Amino acid sequence: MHPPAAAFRSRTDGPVTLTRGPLDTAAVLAAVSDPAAGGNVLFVGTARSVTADITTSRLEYEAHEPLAHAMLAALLAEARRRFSLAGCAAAHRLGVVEPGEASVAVAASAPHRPAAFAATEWLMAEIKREVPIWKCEHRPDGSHTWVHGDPNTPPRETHHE
Amino acid sequence: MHPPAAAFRSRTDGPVTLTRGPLDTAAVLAAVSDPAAGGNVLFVGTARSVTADITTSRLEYEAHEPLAHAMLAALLAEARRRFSLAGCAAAHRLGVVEPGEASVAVAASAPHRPAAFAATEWLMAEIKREVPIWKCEHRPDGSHTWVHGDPNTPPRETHHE
Amino acid sequence: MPDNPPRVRVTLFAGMAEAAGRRSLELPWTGGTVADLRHRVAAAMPAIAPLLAQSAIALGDRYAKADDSVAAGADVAIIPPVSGG
Amino acid sequence: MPDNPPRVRVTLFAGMAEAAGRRSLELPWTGGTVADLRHRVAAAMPAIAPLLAQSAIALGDRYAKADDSVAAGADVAIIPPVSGG
Repeated sequence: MHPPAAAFRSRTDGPVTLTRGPLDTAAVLAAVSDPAAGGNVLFVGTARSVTADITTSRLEYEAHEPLAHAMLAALLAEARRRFSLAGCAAAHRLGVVEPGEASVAVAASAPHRPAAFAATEWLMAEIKREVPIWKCEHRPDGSHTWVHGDPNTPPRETHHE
Repeated sequence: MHPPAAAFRSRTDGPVTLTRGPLDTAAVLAAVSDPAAGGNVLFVGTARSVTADITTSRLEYEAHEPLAHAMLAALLAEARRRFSLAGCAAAHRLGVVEPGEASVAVAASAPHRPAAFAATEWLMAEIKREVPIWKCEHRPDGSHTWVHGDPNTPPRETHHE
Repeated sequence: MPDNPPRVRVTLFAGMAEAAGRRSLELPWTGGTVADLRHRVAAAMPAIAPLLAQSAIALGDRYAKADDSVAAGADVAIIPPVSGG
Repeated sequence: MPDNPPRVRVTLFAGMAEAAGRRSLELPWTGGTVADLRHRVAAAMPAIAPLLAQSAIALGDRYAKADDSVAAGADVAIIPPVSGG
């Protein structure tokens, strides 16, 4: 099942972007620029064409958009406090993502580089664990699989319920 | 003492760039793009205008260029092996760097994000410890100080001699 | 509202929407907790019950707790394990 | 080469060049080790001796070890503690 065909749609609100178009990774990095920041880290997740010997012809992402947006904003606010950041930003692409294209971009800036690295890693781990976005792997034979849970990510804490 | 006034000069050799012009950080990230890489990390170090209550009006960098180039290439080769990277690249600006401008950019890509983060952090630490580049802090009153040794970086190992 | 009996609207996503063959459903609902709603949805759509057990429930733009109230007329989303990034 | 006695050319950088008031110097040199060269440079330019003690020595585009040979006519660089990044 595919999400309904959608015209280009993008929502940017402060440092959070959800978009069906190509990610502007340079804009995500530029969004964290700050006179007090000496260290700026950008992570870009790209669609691989081969994962564990399985060929993927393209990826597709679907989200609960209002909740994903709220969760991303809350995670950025928490990262800013927890790591004393100068700035942070996140963008996730929805819809079809071809091999080599970016699906996610996260940036953080801080006076010194260790906090910027730690915050970006923490944000990526939390995004993969908490934010209601799902990936579908499409294979060359036309089959596809929606992925529920990441073998590299510990399960979501049960504090929601 | 200032280095001799130099016309724009840039040397790019594979993944290493030393340049007197603005750093093209997007090019450093693009240089590590690879179909097998799902995780891409870019670090950008920018000149801060205030460091520990001291106002810096601009930075200036000087290098032993042939040795800096060789050391950067060797560190990238070691990072590629040590972290099983898909790609890595580094660029450092020389000459005057105004506040907010980038002085260094390092990128690494790997199948999964932890290796890309670890390699980028390792490369930055090694660059600050090993590569013959020096920073001069210019202050608004016209005074300046060449920095020899980084209080946040452990001293260079003595294996050179 | 005799023509409009109280209901709850439930939105499904990704593999759960695929297993259900639909992206949303409406169920009769006069109010209850999130835990009550889980039982009602599982009974109505046994095909999604296994994934439902691993899923969170969202009310509007926040995650809900098991004893949160779900009013008649509410919009609820079921959030199966996520895989963004 | 009676008009050209054997020498070594030493290049200085950053705060060391500033302390010396010059970016390079030439010293009479018929050959020796890196350690020998350090003593010669320190004697010739006492102003840089403290920073020299914390510095590495480079021969061409590689770092040298204390017992490496420095031939007459060599180009040598003194590498004080670095601060790039």
